[in-house]
Amino acid sequence: MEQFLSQFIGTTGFIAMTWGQLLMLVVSCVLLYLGIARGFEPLLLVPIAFGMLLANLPMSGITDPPKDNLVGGLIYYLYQGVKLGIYPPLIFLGIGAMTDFAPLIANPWSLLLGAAAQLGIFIPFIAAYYLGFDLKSCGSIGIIGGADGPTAIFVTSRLKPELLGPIAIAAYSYMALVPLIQPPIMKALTTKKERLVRMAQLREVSKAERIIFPIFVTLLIGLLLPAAVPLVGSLMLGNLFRETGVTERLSDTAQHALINTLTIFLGVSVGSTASAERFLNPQTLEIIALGLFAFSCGTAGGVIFGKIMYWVTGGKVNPLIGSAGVSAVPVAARVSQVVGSKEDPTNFLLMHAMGPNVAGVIGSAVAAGVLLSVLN
Amino acid sequence: MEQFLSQFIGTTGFIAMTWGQLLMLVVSCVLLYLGIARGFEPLLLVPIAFGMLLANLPMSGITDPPKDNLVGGLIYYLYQGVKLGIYPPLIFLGIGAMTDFAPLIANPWSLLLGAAAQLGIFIPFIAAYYLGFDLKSCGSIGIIGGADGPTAIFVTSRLKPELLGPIAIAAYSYMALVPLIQPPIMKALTTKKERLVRMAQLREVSKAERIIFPIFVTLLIGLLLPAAVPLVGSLMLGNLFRETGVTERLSDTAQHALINTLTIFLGVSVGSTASAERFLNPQTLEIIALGLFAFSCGTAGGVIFGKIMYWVTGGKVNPLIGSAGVSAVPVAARVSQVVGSKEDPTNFLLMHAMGPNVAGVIGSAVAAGVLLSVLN
Amino acid sequence: MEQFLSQFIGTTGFIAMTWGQLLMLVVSCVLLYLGIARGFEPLLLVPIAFGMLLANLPMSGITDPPKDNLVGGLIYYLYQGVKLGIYPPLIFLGIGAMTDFAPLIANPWSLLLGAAAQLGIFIPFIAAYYLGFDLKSCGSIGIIGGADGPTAIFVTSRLKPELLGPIAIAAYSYMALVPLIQPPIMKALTTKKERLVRMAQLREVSKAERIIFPIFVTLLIGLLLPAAVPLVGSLMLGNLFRETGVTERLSDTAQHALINTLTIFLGVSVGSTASAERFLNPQTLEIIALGLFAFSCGTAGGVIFGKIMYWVTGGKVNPLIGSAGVSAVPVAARVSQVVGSKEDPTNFLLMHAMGPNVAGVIGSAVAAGVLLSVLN
Amino acid sequence: MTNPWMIMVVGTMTVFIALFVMILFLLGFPKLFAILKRKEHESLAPLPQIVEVTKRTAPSASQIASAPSSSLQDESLIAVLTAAVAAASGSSAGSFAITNVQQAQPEVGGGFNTPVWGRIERLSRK
Amino acid sequence: MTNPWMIMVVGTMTVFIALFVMILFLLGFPKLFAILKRKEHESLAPLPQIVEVTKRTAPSASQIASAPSSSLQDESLIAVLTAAVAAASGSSAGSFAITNVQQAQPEVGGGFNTPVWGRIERLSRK
Amino acid sequence: MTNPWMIMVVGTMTVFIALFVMILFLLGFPKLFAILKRKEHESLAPLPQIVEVTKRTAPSASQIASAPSSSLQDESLIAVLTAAVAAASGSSAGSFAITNVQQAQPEVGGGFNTPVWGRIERLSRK
Ligand code: NA
Ligand code: NA
Ligand code: NA
Repeated sequence: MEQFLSQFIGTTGFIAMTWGQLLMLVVSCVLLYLGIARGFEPLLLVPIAFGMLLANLPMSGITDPPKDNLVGGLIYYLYQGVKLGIYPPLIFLGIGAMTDFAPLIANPWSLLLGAAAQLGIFIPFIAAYYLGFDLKSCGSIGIIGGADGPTAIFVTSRLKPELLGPIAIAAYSYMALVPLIQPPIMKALTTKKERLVRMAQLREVSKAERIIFPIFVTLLIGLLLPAAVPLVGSLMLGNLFRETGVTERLSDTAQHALINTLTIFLGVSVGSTASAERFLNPQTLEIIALGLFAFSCGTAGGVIFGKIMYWVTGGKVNPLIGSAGVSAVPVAARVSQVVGSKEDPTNFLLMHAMGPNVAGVIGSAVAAGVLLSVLN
Repeated sequence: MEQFLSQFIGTTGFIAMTWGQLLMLVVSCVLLYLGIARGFEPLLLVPIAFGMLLANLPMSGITDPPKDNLVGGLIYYLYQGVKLGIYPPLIFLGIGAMTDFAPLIANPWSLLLGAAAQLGIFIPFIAAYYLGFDLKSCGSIGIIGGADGPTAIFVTSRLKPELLGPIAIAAYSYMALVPLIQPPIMKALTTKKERLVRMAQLREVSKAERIIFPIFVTLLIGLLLPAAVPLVGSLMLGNLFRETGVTERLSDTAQHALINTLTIFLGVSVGSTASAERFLNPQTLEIIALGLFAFSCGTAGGVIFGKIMYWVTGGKVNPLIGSAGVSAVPVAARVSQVVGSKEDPTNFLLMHAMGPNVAGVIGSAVAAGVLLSVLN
Repeated sequence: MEQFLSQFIGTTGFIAMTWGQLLMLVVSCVLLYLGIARGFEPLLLVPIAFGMLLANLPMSGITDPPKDNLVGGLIYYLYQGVKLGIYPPLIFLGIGAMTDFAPLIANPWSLLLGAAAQLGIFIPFIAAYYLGFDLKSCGSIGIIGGADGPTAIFVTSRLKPELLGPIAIAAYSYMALVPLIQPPIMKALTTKKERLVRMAQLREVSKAERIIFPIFVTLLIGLLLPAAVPLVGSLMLGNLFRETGVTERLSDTAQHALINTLTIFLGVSVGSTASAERFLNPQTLEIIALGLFAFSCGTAGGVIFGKIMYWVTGGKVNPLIGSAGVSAVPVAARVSQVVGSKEDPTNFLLMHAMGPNVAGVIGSAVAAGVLLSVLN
Repeated sequence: MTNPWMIMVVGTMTVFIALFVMILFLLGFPKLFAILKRKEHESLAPLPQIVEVTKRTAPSASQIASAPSSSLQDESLIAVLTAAVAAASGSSAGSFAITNVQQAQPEVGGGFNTPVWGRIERLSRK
Repeated sequence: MTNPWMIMVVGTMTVFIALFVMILFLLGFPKLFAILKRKEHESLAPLPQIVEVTKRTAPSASQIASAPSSSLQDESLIAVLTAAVAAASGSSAGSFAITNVQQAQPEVGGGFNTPVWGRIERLSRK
Repeated sequence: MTNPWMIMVVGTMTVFIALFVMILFLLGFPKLFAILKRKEHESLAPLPQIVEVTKRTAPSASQIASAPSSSLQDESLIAVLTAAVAAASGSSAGSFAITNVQQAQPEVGGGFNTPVWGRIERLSRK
């Protein structure tokens, strides 16, 4: 009986657990807390944190690959959709079906703000290089600054899958923290006069323009930067479903059943890559720090370019909308609104900030294409 | 810098693009126009055309198979569901859940019209043979006359996957063109007296009959023609979900989330097979011409058999409902109604035409089974 | 022509059909009748029976694996999700999103009833051993007593896939028959006085408790019994989506589109394993008998433990709620209510029975973990 | 088969034969269901009483909706499975299956009060 | 490319170039669509009559909603596919495609009464 | 383990042990949450003011709903991640992690005005 008891305890996970795994279980519980109680991007952070929790329960075999004639674990199979680059573009399909590009079509110049905010990708890329990361890791770290979950996961899964855990967690956490990260930078870089600028009302956008836009963007980006096609093409196909008026069925499924299912699968799989041995090393610390640096650079890039547009247009552009160029749709646009309304509660910047905001999604996808084509 | 610029331009798709690809991009834009602005089967034609567009953007790699330790492109993976014959039967599951077979149960003789319209498969089969196509291509071309997207794609993916692009495009385009193709043939083959026939009201169909019908059809067709089981079985399982009254959940998902998701995947994958090198050759021209011929033969077959039934029944059957036997549900049935109501605006043929219309789906699936078992 | 006709008939399934297949077709029609007309767990039994029907149509090839350069049949591919253990946990995700654990949190002691009812797994396990089954088969047979479809299928697919057909059919059929199987046992084992016990109202459960519960259960079971992680973890992740209040989108998809789609795939695949050669042998008979024995043991175990709790608490627990510990949610809980209300129509046991009822799901998953870790 | 005309003839004939057989069955549907309907009416007769029992538990009546409304044929599942398997595995085939199903019916009796598993177990012990 | 500064410059430039080209096109959108709108108005002129025909079949009008409302350009699909393929497979490329589409339009005429396939077949017989 | 009785005993015991441990924890739930609730009330005190600020931007208030309502603990994520990683990679394990989290809290202060990344970067530069 004694022998049996010791044998029984041996089959439990308690004995096999390492300190690292215990620590990771604590981290995943904290992430769950932040996702649920504090509302940090819960749709992604809850599955990611739960995947992390499952992957760090010792001996469950839930992430094991198939071996001999034993089948693999559940998350091993779910993870294939990340590894093969299937989930992120299909999630982009749903995001496209949920995105309204009209503010961008109405004010094309806001694309420049979406471009400028991509400094949040390339400056940390350089920084990571001088901290000793190899180029592929640098690309994966830089893409955090794109402030776009699926893009970050897509690029990392192709360049440096080992880093998926920390990069996804950093990306989604900082997206949730955008209301904390951006305001001080925005205030530091702008004058009160600039923050008080009121912008002209946007023109109306016709249905035909909304339909042509995704086709045209796919053609343009597809020809300029072939490596961006999976992301941009999917985003635009989803948007086309949304705008045609005759494919509502497809748009509806893309933005509900399909994106929700894949979000669960993606979140759990990505979270599961954050096993103790992979996650708990000094690199992760650096990645988390660089991720925050990336968001700050992106914000600064957008705001500074916003100031340039302020000067060029003779004060018609409020530089606060520049920070929305980091994407993190729609949180970053709301931050522009909040910061602007602190100076003047009757100034509504939200719609003007949506232009750079969605431009940032396209900008990051283009930057992702550059990184993939150059580093792969 | 000069060197860099030339290098940069070299990585864009502009240089790599062939005239064929440019042409295909134009074709895909035209198809998008027809799908969106003209409402040509947009649920399929929009994804197909977009898949075509994506596949013809040079160097995007979105249709590339995996190579060495590089993963494949998105559409390569989506395409596996076509290649393995998974999407079409599952789409049929959804179609079955959306189809009401009551008009057929109420008037079983309309099955003969659904059978006669399959001449639209077998006559073009012969025609293709004498134009020099090999037998498998003939089968794939003939199946266009089935006027049933999933059936055509299923058969072609098993007999001649190289032809998927033109055959799917032809099938869906002509299905959208049915209101143009059929009326002149219908009028040419019928007399005014025939077109004025009013048909007796259909009897009511009990719930039990609706439930037994799909089980019975599966058994019968399954035993007569085993190769038709994937298509007929799936169609009937979907219909069973619809009719039991206790599996609404399954019926609902089959006709929404499931069919919409797979329609997107199927459309994009099938469209992607229409690459310039495959699509732009004289065969495609012949296939498109033969497809139109097929639809015309099917219409004529149905109408002529309708005339036979008119004679046999002493004028109780309006031959105009015969053309609905080509399937193309429910457009072909509407055409019968429209043509009939031109002679007599108070004559309602729609419900009577729905019988041959859904019979045509079964008929094509049976014909598909014959072609698969004989040619594979 | 004569030769042709004989050749034609040779390609039909009529000739190839064995008596076994004919018998299986009859059985599948009976199962369809029971599922549809009698409402026996129709959501599972209809797909299972239809899968059985399709698999027993001779020569359809719908369950054939790929061979040379021929692709496999539809159900072969759908079956991979069973074989690789993917469907059952994901179905549990949906079940978790549909389950309210509050009655269990309010009355934790009901977990003991859920534990006691697992005798329905281990006693038939022994019985099967002495009937000559090998240990893996014994485990698969015992798990029928868990009264939990996905658990039974998950365990059997890993221990003894050959038995999937009879075990799934037995599990789902007896779950539907619970209102017939349990009452006589419940009455035989309890006195009238016991059946008349009224239980104190349950306390309210706060939102925080509902959120912590799934996380805590995953950690506890995950550490105690790693092999139960795929089932328990998925169940609890689904429940977490339900309770957070910020992941409604994910909960909604998990309990509709996702679970419905996978239920169709699972049902058809599992049904297809019931081919004549596999299903029609004396073992199946024994399995069906043992399955009924298992349900009876589980019921008895729960009721007897309920009696113990009745004695220990001095008559505060109505032993009738013990039978709900077999799971078979929510049918078994309803049976407790019905049997109780026969003695006293004003006694409402339903909510009290829901505690052991959902505890039974956790208990079976734990038992499944034991069997998998010990026998695999 | 490599002659296209042959394929055409076979194909067209198969379609017509298959759909014609379907017609024959469908023409029989109305009569078949008229008979079934009559039978159903008869077998449904004893139901009301049980429904009444369920109704008395008024407050949760809606929740108990899935309880079986008639127990007369509820054993048929087990009976049929048993019979089918017995038929196939035993030496005497076909006819035994059907006989047994018929045999099982009269034994049923009270439904709720006659445990089904008693009989099944007896069969398996054999 | 292994120089990180080079990558940064290329990357930033590419993003700006791509998005700037997009701006140029988008700035042209309002004018482009103003022209398209005018054209649309013209081409829509003959429609009402056909709509009326459909309306006369009043009771099932809603069900017939998907019937095409204009037949003037409905042949464009076949014309374009034909042209595209012809262009690519024939010796004379590019320009032929576009010419042919233009050529096809006037031939159309009555829409409903002029079978499209006649022309297509003629082309394929060539 | 190949002795079926042994498996039965182990299995039954495991189920009972697992579910019994669960009971013990669940019995502690009401007390645990009573404590948590009190704490929550305290930490929620400063909230109203910030909510008011948000409310003043009236027209788009509903759209800004997802803005964080309290900044007091918003840095906890970074703090915990940092601590966890530092704990594991540094030589001094376990205890350091927890100490550090405690250490981080008082530094927070103004929330919106004290950039979190300052501290993080300092840590990573080390
Ligand atoms: Na971005
Ligand atoms: Na057809
Ligand atoms: Na159970």
